[in-house]
Amino acid sequence: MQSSVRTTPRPDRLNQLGLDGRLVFMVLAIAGIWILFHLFTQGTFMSARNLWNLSVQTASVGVMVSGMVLVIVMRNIDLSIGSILGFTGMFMAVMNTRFVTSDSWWGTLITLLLGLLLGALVGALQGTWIARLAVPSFIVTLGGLLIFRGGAWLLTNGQTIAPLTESYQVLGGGLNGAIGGPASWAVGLLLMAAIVASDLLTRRQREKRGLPNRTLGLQLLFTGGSLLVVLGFILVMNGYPDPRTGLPRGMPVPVLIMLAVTAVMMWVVRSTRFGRYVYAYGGNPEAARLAGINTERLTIAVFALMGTLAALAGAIQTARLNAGTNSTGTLAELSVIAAAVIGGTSLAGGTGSIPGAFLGALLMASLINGMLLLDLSSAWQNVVQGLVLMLAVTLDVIAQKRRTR
Amino acid sequence: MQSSVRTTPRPDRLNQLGLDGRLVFMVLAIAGIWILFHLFTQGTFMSARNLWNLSVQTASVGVMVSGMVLVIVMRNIDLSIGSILGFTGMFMAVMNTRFVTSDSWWGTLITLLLGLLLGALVGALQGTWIARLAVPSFIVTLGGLLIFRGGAWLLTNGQTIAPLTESYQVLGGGLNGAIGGPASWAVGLLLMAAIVASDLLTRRQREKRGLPNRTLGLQLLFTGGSLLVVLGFILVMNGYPDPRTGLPRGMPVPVLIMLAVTAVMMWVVRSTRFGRYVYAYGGNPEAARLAGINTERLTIAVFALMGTLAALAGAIQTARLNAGTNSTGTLAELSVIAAAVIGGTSLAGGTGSIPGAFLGALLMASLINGMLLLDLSSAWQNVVQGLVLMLAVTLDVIAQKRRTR
Amino acid sequence: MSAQTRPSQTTPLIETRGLSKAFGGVHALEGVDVQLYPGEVLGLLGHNGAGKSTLIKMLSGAYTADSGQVYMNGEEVKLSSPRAAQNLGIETIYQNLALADNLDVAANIFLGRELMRGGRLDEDTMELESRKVLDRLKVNLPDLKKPVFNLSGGQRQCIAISRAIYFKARVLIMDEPTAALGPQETAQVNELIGSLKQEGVGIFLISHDLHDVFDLADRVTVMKNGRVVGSSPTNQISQDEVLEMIIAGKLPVRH
Amino acid sequence: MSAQTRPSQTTPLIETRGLSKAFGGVHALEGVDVQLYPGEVLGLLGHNGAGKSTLIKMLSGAYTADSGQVYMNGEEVKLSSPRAAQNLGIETIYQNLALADNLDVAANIFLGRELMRGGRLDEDTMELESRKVLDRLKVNLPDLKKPVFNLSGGQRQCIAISRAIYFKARVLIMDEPTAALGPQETAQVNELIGSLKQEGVGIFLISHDLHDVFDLADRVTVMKNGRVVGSSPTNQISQDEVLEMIIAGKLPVRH
Amino acid sequence: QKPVVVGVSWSNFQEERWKTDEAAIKAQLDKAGAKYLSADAQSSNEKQLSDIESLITRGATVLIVLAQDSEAVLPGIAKAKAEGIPVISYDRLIEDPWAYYISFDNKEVGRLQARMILAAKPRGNYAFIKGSPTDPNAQLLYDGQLEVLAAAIKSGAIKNVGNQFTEGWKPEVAQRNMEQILTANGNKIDAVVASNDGTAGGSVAALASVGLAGKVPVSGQDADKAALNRIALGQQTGTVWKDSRTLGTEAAKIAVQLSGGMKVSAVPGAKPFNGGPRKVSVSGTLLKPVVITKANLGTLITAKWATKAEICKGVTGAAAPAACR
Ligand SMILES: Nc1ncnc2c1ncn2[C@@H]1O[C@H](COP(=O)(O)OP(=O)(O)OP(=O)(O)O)[C@@H](O)[C@H]1O
Ligand SMILES: Nc1ncnc2c1ncn2[C@@H]1O[C@H](COP(=O)(O)OP(=O)(O)OP(=O)(O)O)[C@@H](O)[C@H]1O
Ligand SMILES: O[C@@H]1[C@@H](O)[C@H](O)OC[C@H]1O
Ligand SMILES: [Mg+2]
Ligand SMILES: [Mg+2]
Repeated sequence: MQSSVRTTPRPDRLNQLGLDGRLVFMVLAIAGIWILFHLFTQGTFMSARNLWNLSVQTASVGVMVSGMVLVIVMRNIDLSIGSILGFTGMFMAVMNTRFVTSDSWWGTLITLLLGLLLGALVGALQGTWIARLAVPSFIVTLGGLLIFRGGAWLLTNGQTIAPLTESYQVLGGGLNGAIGGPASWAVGLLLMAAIVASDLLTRRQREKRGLPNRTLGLQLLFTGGSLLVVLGFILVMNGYPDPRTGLPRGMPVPVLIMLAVTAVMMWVVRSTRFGRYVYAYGGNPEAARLAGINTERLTIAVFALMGTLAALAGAIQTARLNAGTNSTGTLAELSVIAAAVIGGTSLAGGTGSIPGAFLGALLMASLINGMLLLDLSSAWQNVVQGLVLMLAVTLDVIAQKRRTR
Repeated sequence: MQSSVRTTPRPDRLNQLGLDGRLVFMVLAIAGIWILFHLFTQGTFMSARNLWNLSVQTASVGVMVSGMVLVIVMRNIDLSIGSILGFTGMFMAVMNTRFVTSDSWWGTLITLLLGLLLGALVGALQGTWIARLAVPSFIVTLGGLLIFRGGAWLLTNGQTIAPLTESYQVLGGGLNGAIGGPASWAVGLLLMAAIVASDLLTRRQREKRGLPNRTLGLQLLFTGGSLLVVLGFILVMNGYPDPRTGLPRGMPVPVLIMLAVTAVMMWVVRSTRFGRYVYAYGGNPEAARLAGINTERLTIAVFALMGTLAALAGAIQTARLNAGTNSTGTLAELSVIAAAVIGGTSLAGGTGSIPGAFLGALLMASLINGMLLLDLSSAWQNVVQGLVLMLAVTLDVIAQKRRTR
Repeated sequence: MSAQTRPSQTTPLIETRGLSKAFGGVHALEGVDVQLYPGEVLGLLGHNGAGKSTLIKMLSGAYTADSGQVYMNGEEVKLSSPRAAQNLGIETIYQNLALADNLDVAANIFLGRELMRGGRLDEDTMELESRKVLDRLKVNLPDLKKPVFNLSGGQRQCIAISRAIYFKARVLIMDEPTAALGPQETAQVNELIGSLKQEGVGIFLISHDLHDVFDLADRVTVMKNGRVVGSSPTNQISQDEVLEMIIAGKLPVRH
Repeated sequence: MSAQTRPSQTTPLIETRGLSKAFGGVHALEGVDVQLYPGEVLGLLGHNGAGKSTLIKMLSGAYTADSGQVYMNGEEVKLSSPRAAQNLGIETIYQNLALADNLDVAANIFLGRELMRGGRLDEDTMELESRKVLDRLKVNLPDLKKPVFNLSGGQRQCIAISRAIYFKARVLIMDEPTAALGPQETAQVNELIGSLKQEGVGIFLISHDLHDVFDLADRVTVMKNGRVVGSSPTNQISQDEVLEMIIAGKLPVRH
Repeated sequence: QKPVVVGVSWSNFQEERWKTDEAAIKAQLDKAGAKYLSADAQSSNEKQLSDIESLITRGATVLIVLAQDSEAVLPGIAKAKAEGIPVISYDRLIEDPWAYYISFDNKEVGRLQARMILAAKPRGNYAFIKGSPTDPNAQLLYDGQLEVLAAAIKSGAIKNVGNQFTEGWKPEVAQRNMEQILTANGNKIDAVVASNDGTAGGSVAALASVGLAGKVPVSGQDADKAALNRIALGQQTGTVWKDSRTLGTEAAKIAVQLSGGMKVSAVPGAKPFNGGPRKVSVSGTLLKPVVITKANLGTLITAKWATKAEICKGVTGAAAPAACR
């Protein structure tokens, strides 16, 4: 008995168009904030230079937030990431200045890989504790927060480690940390080709199976829109010249890393069993277990991933500061969790989206960046930031309620 | 068909004795930590003086943690309490030095009441936002964190407000902030009388209704035990003399406040509809709503209560420091949430106990207190604190699993 | 056979007119009219997803209607919240039971309407009273002081039933009350329905067991895809005809 | 009538010996012996809280036994996890359905055994296959891409059933599979049970509907308070006798 | 000529002195007709870097940087340098010749703190209430303190019986740490070297609770008003006054000059300085910090740093310092 329940086109036009209403809303919120800041700063906010800076400022949280989405979706929390960031960052700084001191790409690579490994290990350790002993992740990672913060201090007795090698600094997006104009174009064109190819492929496949496709006009709109976003991004990144040479800087390396991480994580969530299981566990841990999923291994993997991403952020931060300091990453956990929650991740588990969280990170970073451009005292900045945050999410919640009413 | 399922005495002897296994375990953990510290510090840790200090050091978190239990049980979180503490504390300091400057008990009372009112208001405001607009409490209170931290600074443009009146300082448990030996005995004896009376009453009532009672021996053990704890506490508090007079200091006022708050909150949870509804909501929000409970009002009330307790802690902190500073209370939310979780409150909502959380606060405070006596460097303090925290909770989890297996 | 077969001079205890409700694009209910008379058991039938639970959630104040009205004894009432419905004497056993898993049996039965004594919750009386009402259902429950989380499906259902019958209702809504119950427990519930009916309580009974429905109900109303197909007194229609209504969504053609 | 009435030369497909399980102080199961033969439908009956669900959760790997063994085709097996049971060909429909509410219908049906294509989840095929298996149950489900959270009780149950029958099982455990189903959907499931039986699948059927059990089962086993009261082929016992076993917990005395 | 826009990157605004620094800078810039921009890093290295970027974006023609971490701030300085924007390292040394250094030497502040306590209590048990473990200046201060006390410690005249960092420079943390040091030593603490006035306030509160306030010398720095009042009340020995108005005014003046294209070495009064850990030679102006004790509280009133009412609140009796009579 196929359905004969009457269904009308949902009042939610967006969904009908195959768009996630929440994401659209977030993009609108960010656009609104950008425009307001642009007006208030007499055009400084949306200058190529500021957007370039903004993108670098988003990188560290942007790299970690997708991991946090998985952690929270699984009804866990990771409070230790700020400390892991600091600890692994300090470790890499020490490696870079004392052990693998070669100023070459492979020197940096070795240091980076060792750092990521350390992050993965530390994360896996915490994950094992959480999964095997069933101790709340809040406690284990609170312990981790304390231990690794202490550890970051002990590594060098509190001393700041600087300077780092030129090649390592590239990771941070400093003066030499961008890939330049031509390479940026290359990346951009590649990306655009990939978008077109994948959209075509999907259409063909669905057609072959007799599944419905978007109308041609809509498809063109979509594909075109995506291409435009990429194009705009490249133009902005190339719009900011290197002050020494006057040549375009192009994409900063940390931003490339962030985008790559986000893309991979989106793919993981959408297209792999691992991603599916994370959400299933979040929706109903017992159901996941009964479905034969190895929930322990899943938890460990997610925390290991989180640790790796924290270490990656640690590499970016130390490279950006050109120094390992024992305070690096303090309170990063809060920013990252906040970005995830703003992006629609529910602390109750089961829901959360990678692009949403990415936009959440961008929103927070935009707020802070824009606020700095305004001539507000930091106390007022706090107040305004708090208000805008509450307002943005409140509007989102209200819009969402409308959509599903 | 009354049950004929075979039930054996549960392997959990504690429960059989009418004791909460989790609490017993926490008491044991704290005792273990105390003994270790006592040995390592050559007897300093358990001196009357240090325990007196420890009790005062526990007060601020101890006052807030019971409110946080209710917040978390209701599947919410309150990140703003540190800022509310700072904001209301600064407000009271300003009141005390500029407006109600009379150095008298009523001057302090007025200031305190206004401060508590402010806390309640601010909390209720956040609660209303959360309940009415269904915005996640994480976001609303993160906004509150930023706003009230900014507010605390703006109140005095960042200036430290000091000194406060003598009568106000009493709230902080300083040199004049304890009630003295005789009064302590009076409080203690009153308490002991209350324990005996309530135990007798309960027995009689249950007997009248034909409900089972503890055996007489067990009852004596229990009542006796409670009396001994009270007695010991009074003896310790009176064991620390005032350096000027050599007379016993007796109970510090902030500790009295903390104990009173804890007692009242225990009663609220056990014996009032409000408390019952908080837990019902935590167990199943939809069920609570369907049972006719006004869940919006409930949420608002819980956040108002939390705000009031944060303000109370603000009064204690400023009085103790004899100054209102703009940094007071920074990161207090973390300590309070941690204490609640260590005490068995689940972030998933629905479970949490007031005495457990109180013990959680005591455990954390004991750790820090003891490590400072050992003069550990702060990096090692972090590491040890993290490890002990993880260990204590892990053992607890394992013990609990045993009990219910 | 008409959709309305009751003597028109009696005012219905409860009556809905044109109730509609959509979730996103799904029209769960469209223009639903039902009537329930005092002392009547109305069997509400329909395929899975027909809209039965949605309908009764509107009567219990759990959902608000997109459009349409509800009348009690001829007067329009606003069922804006579960409490409002309770105050009008409407008690409901929900299909998903709606229990607070972390609370014990007695706390669940009295949830929202706790007994107080001397300014505090009267746990003892609530426990004793819970035992009494559970005994009426002859359910096997070793310990009333344990959280209901781990109880068996049938045990949980008995608690939900006890919740609703403990408080004297004028209208009792039962959404598949015996789905998880054993034969003996089911018999007890059926008996109970009979005695409540005697007391003049109006009962909505949703059930998939046509047999039971024909035993207990005075009248049946059949729904399909969010609409009422038709109603008929049980003594004027056969089980097969009802089945046809459920499946085909049409009033049976009398030969 | 003996507790064991099958020809003893056939090895049971699955057999338990002395299974026991206690929760805290509650002995949910005590020394339970049951057998299931290939192509047999075994009705598992008992009052609420008798231990039926606990027993089958042990067979599905969800719980581990305190003591006792399980044999498949005469060999002892360790059912240490749900995956282990699945690998042995045991599929289960749980009483509480065990769905991930946030996932859509297709994702739930294939949970833990997703189809892949070119290194990625093959959503399209899973959706098409889901539609097919759901159609066998004739269930009304407008949209397979919506999370199952808001579906009606019966719709959810159908998903749980589809999960279990999609993957070819040697042993199928059904814990009150039709409790929330409408008459038509129930008929479909019953038909399905018949055809699986033909294919040699052994089926545990827990149900409170004696009528259905007698229609479908070859044999019934009755439990009370965690123990097996007795077993009998359905053609050698009457419904009233079974009812007596359930209530009194004794084998009926033959006159 | 293009307008002068001075961007100031503050490390934080938690201690009350920075408000005074800011006022002084602003006032001087107003006089010169230059524009003032600012950003507050809230004690975060990461944020300071973003702050510097945004100040540059906002069109700063010269930067004043109060470094949170003198090493981790270097990439920000490099950015400014690449854009040709001059930088002043304010209060805390930044070892980059591009930056002009103007400060009260932090190590020197530490030395002064130790000397003031050493003068009050040449022997006995010393407690050290250090600054934030994540603020490198805390370590510099401690180094300076130890340098002065090294001889006495070696000879055994002075015993270091407890030294604790103060998380976030928070007074309440200092108070708890002091309580524990007192307990651990059975009150046998003869002197407290506190690294700033906030932590001194916490230490005094702890001492007060065992009746030792006023009996044990306590140092400080910043000349916070609450601290000055404590000094007048006899509860704190002294503080190191870094007249941040002079510092601010001077920095603002130099900023305007640098913005006009002046070389760092050409700044009037510039002296080479290479006293940093890396011994990098930079041009700079070093101002003299002033030790304030009960004896010279009056200078602060004359200097209009604080009013008599603020300093002398609640001060009565014979012990009252001259400034309050
Ligand atoms: N909250 C909701 N959001 C979205 N759709 C819903 C919601 N509640 C119900 N529906 C849909 O509305 C329709 C009617 O559901 P309802 O629960 O009323 O059915 P029912 O007749 O009670 O079915 P069953 O016999 O299976 O219990 C179904 O298609 C269901 O999926
Ligand atoms: N996880 C558990 N913890 C504690 N007690 C449990 C647990 N699971 C089941 N029980 C208890 O064990 C007994 C058997 O429960 P079980 O669910 O097996 O009954 P059942 O026969 O399936 O009942 P129903 O017909 O109501 O589904 C009941 O008394 C139940 O309360
Ligand atoms: O002036 C002090 C400053 O030098 C230090 O870095 O931070 C704390 C302040 O009190
Ligand atoms: Mg239903
Ligand atoms: Mg069951």
